[in-house]
Amino acid sequence: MAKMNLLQAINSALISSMEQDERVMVFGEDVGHFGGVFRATSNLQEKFGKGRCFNTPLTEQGIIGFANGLAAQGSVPIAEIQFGDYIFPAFDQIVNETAKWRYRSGGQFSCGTLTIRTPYGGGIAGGHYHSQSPEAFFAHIPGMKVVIPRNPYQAKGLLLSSVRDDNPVLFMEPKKIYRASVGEVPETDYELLLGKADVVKEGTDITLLAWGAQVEVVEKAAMMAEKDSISCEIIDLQSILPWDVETVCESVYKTNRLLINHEAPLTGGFASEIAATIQQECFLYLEAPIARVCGLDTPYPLAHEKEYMPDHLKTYEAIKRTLDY
Amino acid sequence: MAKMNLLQAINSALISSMEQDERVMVFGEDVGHFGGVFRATSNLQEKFGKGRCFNTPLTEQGIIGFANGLAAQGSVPIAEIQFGDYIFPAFDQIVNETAKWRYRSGGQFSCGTLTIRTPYGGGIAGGHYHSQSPEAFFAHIPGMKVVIPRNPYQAKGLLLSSVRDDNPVLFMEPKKIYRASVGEVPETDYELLLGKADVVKEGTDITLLAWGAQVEVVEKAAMMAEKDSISCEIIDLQSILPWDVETVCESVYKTNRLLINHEAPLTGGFASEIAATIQQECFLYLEAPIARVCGLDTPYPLAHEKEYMPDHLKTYEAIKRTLDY
Amino acid sequence: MQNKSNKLPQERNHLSGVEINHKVNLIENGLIDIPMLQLLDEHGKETNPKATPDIAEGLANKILTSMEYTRLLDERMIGSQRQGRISFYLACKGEEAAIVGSAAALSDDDMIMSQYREQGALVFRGYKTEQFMNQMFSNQLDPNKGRQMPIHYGDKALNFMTISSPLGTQIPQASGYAYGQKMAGKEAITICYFGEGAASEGDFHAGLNMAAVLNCPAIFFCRNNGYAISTPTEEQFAGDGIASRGIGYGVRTIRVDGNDVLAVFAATKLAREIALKEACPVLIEAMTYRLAAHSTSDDPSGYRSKDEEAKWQQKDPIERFKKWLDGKKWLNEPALEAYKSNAREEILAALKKAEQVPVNPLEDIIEDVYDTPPWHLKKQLSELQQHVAKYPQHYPKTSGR
Amino acid sequence: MQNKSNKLPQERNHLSGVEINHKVNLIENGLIDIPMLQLLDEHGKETNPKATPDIAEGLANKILTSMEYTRLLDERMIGSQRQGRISFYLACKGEEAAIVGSAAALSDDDMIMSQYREQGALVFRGYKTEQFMNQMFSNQLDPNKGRQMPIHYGDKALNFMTISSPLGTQIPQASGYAYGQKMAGKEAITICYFGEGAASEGDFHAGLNMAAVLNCPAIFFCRNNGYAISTPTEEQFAGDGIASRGIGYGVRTIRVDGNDVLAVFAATKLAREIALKEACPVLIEAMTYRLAAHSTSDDPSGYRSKDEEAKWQQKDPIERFKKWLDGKKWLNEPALEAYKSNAREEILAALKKAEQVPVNPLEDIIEDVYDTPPWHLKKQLSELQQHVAKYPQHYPKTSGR
Ligand SMILES: Cc1ncc(C[n+]2csc(CCOP(=O)(O)OP(=O)(O)O)c2C)c(N)n1
Ligand SMILES: Cc1ncc(C[n+]2csc(CCOP(=O)(O)OP(=O)(O)O)c2C)c(N)n1
Ligand SMILES: [Mg+2]
Ligand SMILES: [Mg+2]
Repeated sequence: MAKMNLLQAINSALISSMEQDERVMVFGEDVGHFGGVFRATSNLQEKFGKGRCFNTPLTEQGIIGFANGLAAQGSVPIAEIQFGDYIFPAFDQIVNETAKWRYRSGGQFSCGTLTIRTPYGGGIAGGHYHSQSPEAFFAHIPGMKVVIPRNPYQAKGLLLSSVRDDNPVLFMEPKKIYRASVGEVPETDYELLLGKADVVKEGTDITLLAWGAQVEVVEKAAMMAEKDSISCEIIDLQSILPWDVETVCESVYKTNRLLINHEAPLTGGFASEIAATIQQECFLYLEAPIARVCGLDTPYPLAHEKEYMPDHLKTYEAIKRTLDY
Repeated sequence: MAKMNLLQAINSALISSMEQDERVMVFGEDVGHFGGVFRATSNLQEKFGKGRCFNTPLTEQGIIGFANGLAAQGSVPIAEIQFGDYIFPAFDQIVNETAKWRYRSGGQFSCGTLTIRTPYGGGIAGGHYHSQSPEAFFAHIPGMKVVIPRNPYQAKGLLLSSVRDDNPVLFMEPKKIYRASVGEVPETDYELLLGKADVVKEGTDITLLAWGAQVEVVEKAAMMAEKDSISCEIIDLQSILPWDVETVCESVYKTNRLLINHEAPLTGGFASEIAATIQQECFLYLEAPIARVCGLDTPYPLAHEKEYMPDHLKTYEAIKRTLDY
Repeated sequence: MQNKSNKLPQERNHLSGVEINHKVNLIENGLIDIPMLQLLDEHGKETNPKATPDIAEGLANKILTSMEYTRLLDERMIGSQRQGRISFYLACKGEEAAIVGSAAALSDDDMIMSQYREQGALVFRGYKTEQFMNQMFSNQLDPNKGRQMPIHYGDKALNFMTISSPLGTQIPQASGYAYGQKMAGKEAITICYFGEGAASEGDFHAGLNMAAVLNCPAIFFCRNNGYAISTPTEEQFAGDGIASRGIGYGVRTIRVDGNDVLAVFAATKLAREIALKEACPVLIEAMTYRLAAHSTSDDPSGYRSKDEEAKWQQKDPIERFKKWLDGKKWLNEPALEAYKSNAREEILAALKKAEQVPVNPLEDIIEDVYDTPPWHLKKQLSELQQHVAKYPQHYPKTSGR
Repeated sequence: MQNKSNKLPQERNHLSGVEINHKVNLIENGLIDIPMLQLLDEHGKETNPKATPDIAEGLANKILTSMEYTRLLDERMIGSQRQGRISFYLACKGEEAAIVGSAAALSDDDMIMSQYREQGALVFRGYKTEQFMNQMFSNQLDPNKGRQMPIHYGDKALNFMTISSPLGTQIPQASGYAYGQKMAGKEAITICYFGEGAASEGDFHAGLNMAAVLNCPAIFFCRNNGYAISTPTEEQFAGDGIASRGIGYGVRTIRVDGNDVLAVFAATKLAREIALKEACPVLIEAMTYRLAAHSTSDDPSGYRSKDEEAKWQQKDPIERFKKWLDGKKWLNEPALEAYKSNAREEILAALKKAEQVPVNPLEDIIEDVYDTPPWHLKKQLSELQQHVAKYPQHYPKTSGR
């Protein structure tokens, strides 16, 4: 075990997978010699050579197009999109190509080996274009997996699983806690199951569901609620697609209440899918409407970032409203 | 009044808006001399000249990028994307540019005059790439409006409103019924309100919600259900973003049951947003879970198109399940 | 040239190699005119016998029959679309030399990533009539499992990537595929076919530039056939075709007469050698003409004249090649006629057979979305199965199985 | 050239004008080398006095002070980012001639669509110190309402489009804007600035090609400054810079020494005239160097040498221009020093003032998403207002208002 921050955990996972499988290649804007603007790919070029870790020209559609072809060929590409906000030029390559490749060819060819890494989320004074949380766009794409870690331990284990999973995975990294989140991480190789939620804390009165950096936020809200004698169960979804309905349902059968928190705008955010499914699966168990505490339906505003964010106070208030319903 | 099919109604709206405002320009792949692959833009180049109706090179990101600039300049662009399946290369220009232009400039500049037209949906043996219903992707973009007509009368009125509305509108046309849907359409200019749902049929036992070509499908299911003495209220949402929560809530207050039908895959489809909102707003009124009858979470499969579709039988079965809950 | 600089990185200077001038001149269109390689003129005469590629009689005949077969298949399938037997078809007519000529210059290990009008390459590689039919009838014998529209072939054994409708997407993919071949130490390249219309997509730019910078052994083969559906080239680009763009990317480039098999073959052969030897991309622009409608959904009389079509009919690539073969005494007309009538029958028979074969069973609807179906797809399938069982008459293709 | 064809459409032939050759030659990189226009050498000497543009003393001094001001602003703002007063800054240092020289050749009616490193153009247009500050402090006096990171300026009155971070998106937008200007009969063009890195985006391809085909009066001005963050040009492209791509689009093109104000000014002036007169785009590639870090988040020592920086320091565009002014006896050193110390004070004072100005009131969070806020935004605002009222201490920027 070693103390690592989230970036170091990612770097460690990349090294592990490149050592273990020489088909693994890491590329993207500035990821080569420089090691990426956040330094997640530090030292990889030095260690594994320019052939396996390299800068690409500045074109996200090209990066993912290239990665798709490379994956179809049988290599194991790990492509970085410098910011989640800049993944949209690659949206066509992801929706129409990455995700449909296996299906359209009847399983003859696939992009299963592809992993796309990208930092996402706000709280860093980044304004519209360095703050977005675009997971819901990708959760509506059959064929993709979407994974989001909340701490270094998860980051390494989930990234290693994502790289080895035979499906294309979008691995979204909560950049706000890249350095702030520090924890014990095994130096050895290990994997964490994709598609499984993590019950962070057990409780009896309400289930709080979040992912990535927002898990901390709901933890803080839960602490406030405990003072009012409200016992919160906290679940980190970890995998957005496919997601772990079973774990969430089991929790809601017990707590009879559900609150979902995400940074992305409310309308059409992934909380809507969770709410729609859970009201279906747990209809007779629900004692209050499922609450969504989310970003506003606006672009991410710099000056009002604090006000925009679904913070612990908004979450706490929604917990109380749900309990009082 | 004249009998028109959906395409003719669109053509009529385009002519009307081009006659009335010379800042209006229509462009896209093959829309010029040829009049578009579906002939929605027939005769426009002849009538209004090559400057105002023209072919573009084959680049969707370019078409929308160009349209954004043209809108910001003060012209009134109506850009066509030949198939909804091919809108994704323009996704970045839409998410990051069109939709955020006004907000980021504090209202100094905007793309408010932009309308994007695109045919969408299945049922035409089009397979993965001529069948998609991508509305949910756009419903998660603050700043956009998304509008879908179900018949020629709506098509003309809603398109004229979309062109004149001072917000960017994605206008999605159900191509399956381009020619099949025929009805009386005023030859004069008229507008229909954006953001309003249309109550197609009143009923008391369950609310059926759909849009575009699927309205017909739920109508057919409703007719089957009537035979079982189930009285269905049918609502055509018409505007996906912003959507008319009020009309839907009022209906659900009365019927206590809601079923939503759309062709797009279930997970993360727009039915999830509707279900999430309605379970919140109508919690105490709901006598059964909100049902979603949607496409499967697969790419749109040619060989199994019939099986994939959320057809009237699946809808009818879901109505019964909901009533029997 | 800056990219050829051998200087150490710390001495890098992105001006090295740039000359200086002192007059305010704009460079204009036409600074360079890229000529078109023709080795066989419209009368079937060799223009420069020394440059005629070395093609043995067997190969020459295989090229000819592949072109002929492609045209026969096109004719028959257009017909069966008209009869309502298949929903859609898209013909290669007029472009057979560009496709077959280039495919013939490849090795079987080379990956082919095509746009959709390149069935001739599949024919040359040995794709069987029944394979064509199984794809076009979306039946359960098609390894692509009938999930896409007709003409979206794909065959792993023949190194022919399953076709995808969105235009241009295969271009950066080809760069990546080729990079992977190089890294894996394969003696193989990737060829990527696309139309001059698709070359307007952003993916073209990304793909060519990345291939050049990342030294990908790929051939980018543009079929400039004059139209993108109804859009003529002058509304597609204002430069000198697609070839002139190669220079901008630092990609070696050649323009060929796409109706001249010999020129196409020679250019592709050279391109392949260089791509492999120097690990670099090559761009080929084949000037040709789509003699057919864009697809069975299209009627070209709305946007071009019969006259224009007739002019290009004169340049028919098959006729031209036959004249050359004839000159070499390699053309055996009776044998060719026998081959053609045999092929016609084979096509018809295979068509009749393929249309009887059922589509994939219902379970397959959720296969291949992921490597194994996750819980939600299993749930959706089981609901669907129950539903189909309840209304078997409504889902005739899958209910009885 | 095919696009210049005057033939009737039915006689269109996409081969007309293409020459034929008979040798299998690949066109290689280096077929054309695009020279770089320099009118003022590194010692401040005119290279070709006849070609020196006609710049009056007043304009020359405005250019100089705009460059000097830009550099002062950069220095001060980098400092205040280090002090934690603003979150982010991005300097123009080294590229002042490219930006100010080109902006000076425009008319005030021309639209400027910039990438982010073109504050010099705003300075030249008359953007005030307090305007810079209000934007950078995201305060309520900024007409952009403080919604974007520092340096995302925008000013309708000065025809300067609000900057957007995603790279390359402004390129096809500029084509559309210019098309609109032409259709509206405006005597104005659009200039679009971007880096050589951004030119790798698909939007570049789409924008240039569309501008050429649709005859858009736009200047595409590429600042080739050697790097895209850490990525050197040789990992960005393999061709001859960005200029070589112009030919492929049929866009008139010129490469200039970006550290030479006179060359930049002359080229831009000519480009503007032609763009307007002939309704066509022009591509300018300015060869320059980013003397500063990419932004305050970057440390270039990780990817380039001090030596290389020092070499480019020698080509400082401001010094070079001053030598020319001096030669013309137009340089008044004491006046310049006074201007600079005055500017420094003004910047500091404006900064202090701007950082005191509050952000926009809470209501503004939902404004400008649409022309008027729809029901759901109104609802979200009212919930937010109640929430902020309940926890005022937690939202200090907006609660007290
Ligand atoms: C991204 C995308 N946009 C639009 C289309 C619709 N479309 C299909 S073929 C075609 C024209 C292609 O022309 P070209 O590339 O020249 O190929 P050709 O048909 O001439 O062989 C168009 C616009 C598509 N398939 N994909
Ligand atoms: C679409 C997109 N991808 C990535 C980024 C992140 N990014 C910001 S600046 C930059 C480098 C730009 O280089 P260049 O265009 O050469 O401009 P310069 O900084 O040299 O002026 C990158 C990669 C971005 N802003 N937008
Ligand atoms: Mg074509
Ligand atoms: Mg640069």
